[in-house]
Amino acid sequence: MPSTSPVVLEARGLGKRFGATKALDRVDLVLRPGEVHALMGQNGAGKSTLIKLLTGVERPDQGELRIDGRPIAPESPLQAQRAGISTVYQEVNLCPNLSVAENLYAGRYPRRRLLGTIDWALVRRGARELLRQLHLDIDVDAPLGSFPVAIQQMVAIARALGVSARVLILDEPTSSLDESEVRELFRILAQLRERGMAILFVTHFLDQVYAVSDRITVLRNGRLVGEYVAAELPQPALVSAMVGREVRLAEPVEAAGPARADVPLVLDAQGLGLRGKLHPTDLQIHRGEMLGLGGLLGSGRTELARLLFGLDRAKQGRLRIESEEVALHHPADAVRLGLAMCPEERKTEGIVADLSVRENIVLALQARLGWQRFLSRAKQDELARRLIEALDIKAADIETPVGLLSGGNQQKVVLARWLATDPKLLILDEPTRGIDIAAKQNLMAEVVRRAREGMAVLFISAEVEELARLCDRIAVMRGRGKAGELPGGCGEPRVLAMIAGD
Amino acid sequence: METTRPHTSPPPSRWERVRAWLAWPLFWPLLTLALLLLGNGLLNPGFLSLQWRDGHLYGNLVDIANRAAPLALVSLGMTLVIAIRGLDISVGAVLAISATAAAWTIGPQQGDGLVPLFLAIAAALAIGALCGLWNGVLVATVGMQPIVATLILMVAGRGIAQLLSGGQVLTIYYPPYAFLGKGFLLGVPFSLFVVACAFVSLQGLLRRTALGLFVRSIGHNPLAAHVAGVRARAITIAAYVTCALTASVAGLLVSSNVSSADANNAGLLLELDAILAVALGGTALGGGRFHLAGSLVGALIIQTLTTTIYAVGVPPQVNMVVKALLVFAVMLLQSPEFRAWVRTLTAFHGRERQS
Amino acid sequence: MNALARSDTTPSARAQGRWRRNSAYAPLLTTLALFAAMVGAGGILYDGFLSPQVFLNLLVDNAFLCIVAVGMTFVILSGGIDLSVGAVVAFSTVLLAQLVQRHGWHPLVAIALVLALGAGFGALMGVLIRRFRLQPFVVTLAGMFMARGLATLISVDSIDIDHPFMTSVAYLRIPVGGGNTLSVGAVIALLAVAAGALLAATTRFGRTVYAIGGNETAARLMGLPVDAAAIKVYALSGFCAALAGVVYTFYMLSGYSQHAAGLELDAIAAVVIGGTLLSGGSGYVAGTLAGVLVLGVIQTLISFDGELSSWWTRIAIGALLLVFCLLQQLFWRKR
Amino acid sequence: DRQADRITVGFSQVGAESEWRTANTASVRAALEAPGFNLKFSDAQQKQENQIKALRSFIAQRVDVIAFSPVVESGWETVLREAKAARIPVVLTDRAVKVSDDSLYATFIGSDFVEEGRKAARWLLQDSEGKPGPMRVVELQGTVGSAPAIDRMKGFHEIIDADPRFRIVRSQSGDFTRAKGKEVMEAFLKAEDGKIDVLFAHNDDMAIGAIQAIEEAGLKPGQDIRIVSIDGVRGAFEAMKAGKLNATVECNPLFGPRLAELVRDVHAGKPVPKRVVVEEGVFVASQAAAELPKRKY
Ligand SMILES: Nc1ncnc2c1ncn2[C@@H]1O[C@H](COP(=O)(O)OP(=O)(O)OP(=O)(O)O)[C@@H](O)[C@H]1O
Ligand SMILES: Nc1ncnc2c1ncn2[C@@H]1O[C@H](COP(=O)(O)OP(=O)(O)OP(=O)(O)O)[C@@H](O)[C@H]1O
Ligand SMILES: [Mg+2]
Ligand SMILES: [Mg+2]
Repeated sequence: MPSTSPVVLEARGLGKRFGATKALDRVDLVLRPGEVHALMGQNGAGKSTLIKLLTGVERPDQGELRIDGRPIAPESPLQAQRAGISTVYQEVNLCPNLSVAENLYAGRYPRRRLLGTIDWALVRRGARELLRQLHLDIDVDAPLGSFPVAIQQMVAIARALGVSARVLILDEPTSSLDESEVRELFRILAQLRERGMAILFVTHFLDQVYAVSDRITVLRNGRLVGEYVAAELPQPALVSAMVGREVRLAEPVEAAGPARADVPLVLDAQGLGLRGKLHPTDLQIHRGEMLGLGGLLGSGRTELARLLFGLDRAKQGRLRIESEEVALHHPADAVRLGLAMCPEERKTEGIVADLSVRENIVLALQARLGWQRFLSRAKQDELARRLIEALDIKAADIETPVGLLSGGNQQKVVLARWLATDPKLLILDEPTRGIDIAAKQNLMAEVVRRAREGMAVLFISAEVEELARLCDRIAVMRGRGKAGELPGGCGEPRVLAMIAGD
Repeated sequence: METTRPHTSPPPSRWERVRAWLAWPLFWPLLTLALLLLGNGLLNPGFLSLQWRDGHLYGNLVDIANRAAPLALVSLGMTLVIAIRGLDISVGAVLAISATAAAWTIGPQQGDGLVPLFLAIAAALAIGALCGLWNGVLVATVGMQPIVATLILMVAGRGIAQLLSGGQVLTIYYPPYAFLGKGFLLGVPFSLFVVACAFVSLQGLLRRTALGLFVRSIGHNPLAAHVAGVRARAITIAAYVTCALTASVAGLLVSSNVSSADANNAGLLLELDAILAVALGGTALGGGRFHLAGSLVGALIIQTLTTTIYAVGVPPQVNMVVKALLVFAVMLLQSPEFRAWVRTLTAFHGRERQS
Repeated sequence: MNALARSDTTPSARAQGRWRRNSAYAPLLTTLALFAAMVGAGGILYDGFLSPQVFLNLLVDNAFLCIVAVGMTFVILSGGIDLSVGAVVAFSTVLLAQLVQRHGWHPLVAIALVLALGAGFGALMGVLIRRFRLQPFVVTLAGMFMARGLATLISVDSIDIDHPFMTSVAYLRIPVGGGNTLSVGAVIALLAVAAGALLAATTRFGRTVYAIGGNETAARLMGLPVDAAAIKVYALSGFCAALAGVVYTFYMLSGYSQHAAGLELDAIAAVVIGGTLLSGGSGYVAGTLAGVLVLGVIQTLISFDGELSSWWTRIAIGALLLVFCLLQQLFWRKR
Repeated sequence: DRQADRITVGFSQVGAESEWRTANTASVRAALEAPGFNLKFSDAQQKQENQIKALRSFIAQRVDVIAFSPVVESGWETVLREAKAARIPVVLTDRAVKVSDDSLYATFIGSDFVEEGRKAARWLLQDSEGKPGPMRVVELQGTVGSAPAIDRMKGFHEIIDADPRFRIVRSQSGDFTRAKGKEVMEAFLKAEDGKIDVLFAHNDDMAIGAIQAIEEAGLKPGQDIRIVSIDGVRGAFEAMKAGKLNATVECNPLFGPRLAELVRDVHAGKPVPKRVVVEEGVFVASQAAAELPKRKY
């Protein structure tokens, strides 16, 4: 790809091997000032690994890095930062115990001239300023961990923007964000591009790629497929470059159709609520039904899901599972009744990073069976293998610790864990976060297939299009209570209108 | 707990086989123990000899194993507690309480009947279980930090034991009781059977049931385990109860061995030794990854250190320094980073010599 | 329209269960309130308990504990632990006494050496912990054996100090009004708390310590000097222990290898009671002072009682700790 | 009123680390809880800091007399000066303290640890009269650095080192406990291959533990290995009665009544001797049977 513009960051022949996995195999990457460069590839293609090599988190086995033509070998993120590379890593990697303001300024605090101590007033002011750029108005003194992932992600982005860098790297910055925030982010990226910054950007949303990027580098199985000019690469060609074969994205799975009234209820919540978190809410889900739950950030979707699963204890209302009145004190109670929940915070509430893929997959089923009824190793292996295949999880083998999997594949493992329990009701809180397009289709197809077999699904998603397409019925949350319900297939605009509250 | 034995995959090249051994979690602790014993044998030729005397084995090795038994037991329990991200510093006090309770139950009697023996064992175990329950509830239900929760029993426990004993060293004159701590079965100290029994049953519980998986999931990520429906609270309490039970069995062994219960001194500083044993055995003190067998080896290493110091004739004022140096050496030997560092050092020197 | 700008949420209302307690100053305030309650109870129960000097004696008698606990706070905030502090205190007293009494050094020179050795010893343990990825518990436990062992090697029996400089500092009483006084050690302890609080709250090092305790990987990815800070933490703790040793020497006017036995546990307890999480990343140095005072007041209540037998003394200490921790837990939960 | 006539005594005990100590506490408490006294008792859990805190609280409570058994000899200067400034007389029990100014305490009642070591050695010399050397002696020391351990060792060596027949082949700390005493003795027996003639233990508990180790090694304590220890607790008399222990040097903890007298005198301002020695003897195996029923601790 001939190009005359100067090069800021250049990687040549980068390779990285983790044990038996060749995560990256002689990959080249060129970033130019004033360009947004998208890095694309399926889950486990090596995108995050490449970024870790660029920023000194990991050392490459082979290849070289240059900034402005000078070779560099960053040994730590600190060195990379000094060399002018500012990064948002895939997992929200900030300190939950520190305040938002501190997270924004850690490592580059403004000091008071007199004593050399940190000037907290300036930190706070600067933090508010930075967040205002992203139209985020939150208490900057509250610990970061008290905010949902979406906000943490925004803070991470704000931190990266706050560094006056020459290269900005964003690894799946938009996975937890909803449309308006994405738009906000892109507006800022455009400004930075104008100022001549080089931006590397990873996402699994194709429309986002075309919305901002100038160039696209595609990786597949750790190898470089090619570098393209975005405008010259049609979407189907991009997808086949990523997947490695012709794929048609034309036929996404569709809703199973509205539930008939004679189908029994799996779950029936009457006035379920918890003061300060959720107003009393009614919700019914039928057998085999896919119920979507829409709403803005902070509208209370996660809160509702947590109450239904016994993660928080409801203070008001009644809950019936299969017409039996129940009181859930503990997720174990819910699991025993055949409920399952894929939580929104994968890293803290989902995976157990140090346990193997197999153990993560059998964990919930085993918890449901109790400690005496131990699944034999053969059964565990069989179960894990089956789900790994069904969900197309990319792992070296079933004994690999889940923490070593790529982000998307970790997400799939959490889903596999709950599918393994064969639940009556599966609650999915943003299940497709960080999953590539092909895998997403695959995954939702599996969920829909299970729904057709009788499993009820409560599906929370920030993607309204997905909700409108896949669900039999959509409930919309607003202001920590239910705003209303819409039938499936009513179309995206109506859902959006109800979410917005007009 | 995954003591993944070195398995030989289809084409087992020699180097691969060595690598598999090196990756075996018990390899370094065992090597350390072997080196210590070997060093002792060189310094003191009689050290490793075993004799058959009065119908049982006799020698330093037997002493080490027998002396290590209480520590080994407690380390097993401590391993569990540490595996679920806890810590129990009350084990020494629990040991003292149980020992005193047993001695108190027996009282001044001297007969030969077995009833007092069983009563004493029952009393010790019951009070041990109670202590464990107390700790477990404070940690899991009340939500105190483990070190403070168990500090309470650590401080008050010896007081309770002394209350039972009236501040006396309770001497036990009843012969059957002595069998627990100094009897021999098949020529081997009975206490070793007790340890083996505890190890096998715990290992069985953790390997043959789902408890091992639950324990590790709680240790690595308690929140995720909770969401997955693991009953973390019950398991946490059970771990503390188990730990206290091992301490009370250790209390039986210790008091039986010297035929007396010393409320003030029995099990003093045991908590530190137990945690050290657990750490030397390769268990991560942050929770999750644990090795029961490693903890046994760790206890043996510590006892070997102590016995070495006595056998070599180190003056008492130097004891501590020698122990410290040995512990440092043992830890460094087990650290992969240290070994890598030594390798780079030697490689560097090798290169220098060549040029 | 922006979703977040208009979202109608109350901050940090999400229940994270017990696993993540994002409290700010609540633990500190509860601790102080409970401390006041305990003092009040003592005043009702025992004559002479409420005299200001009794309160000041809490500082005078626990000065060394307070200093050690300040260092320990940093270690625990960074997610580590330091078991060697009690032994380092003992070692410092012995070395200082030996140098001054038996080798005729000037106390100030000896003190400087002792402080440097303490910091160096801590730094060495820090290097072992970080460089070779050893567990802090084990390294500092071995460090504890080492420091006590060295102390015993220097002198088995206790060494009395009668150097005029040492005795005059030891007897010096700083009047604080109303005929009440503080010792030099107590003043040093207060200064240490103030310095520690400033260090933790307003310096890059202090904030890095919090970040490491919160999430070490994240701290590293943010480009913070994680290893250097962690080593400094142990050096600081060693320094504090040596300083406490110096204060202890003034307090006792003697050096003895068995001094400050079990002090590490008291320090850890003080830190934790003061509201710092043992898992790291959350807590305040000021809380540690409160923790020290609480432990001191328990001890004082017991000595004022004068009715308890030896074993009831232990049980009573345990019970008071329990009551205190239960109440603390109750208030934290309530919030 | 009567309360005013009573002498308030603050007594700070070291702890409850041994039977000896418990007996001592019981004796003191019994004597000072008698009419005419008002006792404030405080247990220091073997920590000097705690003891100093206790003394300070006694001063704050304005007791009439302070009595205490110091954990260690040194480190008392400051707090004793405070007591003196508050005009509270101090009586030391059990152990002496090193202070620059003798007037900081009124009197000291208790044993002489060095003398106890000497007594043990003298008994050994006496018992070995006519026996040819060399005799191999092992020593079980108390807790490293503790005053009794240091002094008893000093006294014992003072006498023994002068006699060329005796050779101390091993000396190790047994922490004053039975369990450690047994463990260390086990190691001694193996390291010396049983060739040990005499055991000197710094207290009875270690000797009792060691006796078990000797028996388990197939030897006869009291005959194959002669044993002398210090304290004279009940267990030692039982062992002597069974012929397993040869002698014990008494260290008498029952000085409560004598202490009460001293306290009364000190409070009344009467002159008292600076040093009051407690009556102590050496008991040998042949006396044990007769002596055992009389032992109070
Ligand atoms: N530390 C590690 N040890 C072992 N394998 C690793 C490690 N880090 C990454 N891998 C493996 O390298 C491969 C590439 O992972 P990477 O995280 O770069 O994928 P990715 O393209 O970012 O995927 P995703 O879109 O899911 O985030 C994966 O197969 C992963 O399992
Ligand atoms: N702007 C905000 N300021 C402060 N806290 C917020 C904000 N938005 C959300 N939160 C926190 O998040 C919680 C709401 O959770 P969340 O945002 O996950 O709701 P939701 O409806 O499930 O949305 P989503 O699933 O899209 O994240 C609230 O309890 C609140 O603590
Ligand atoms: Mg990735
Ligand atoms: Mg949510």
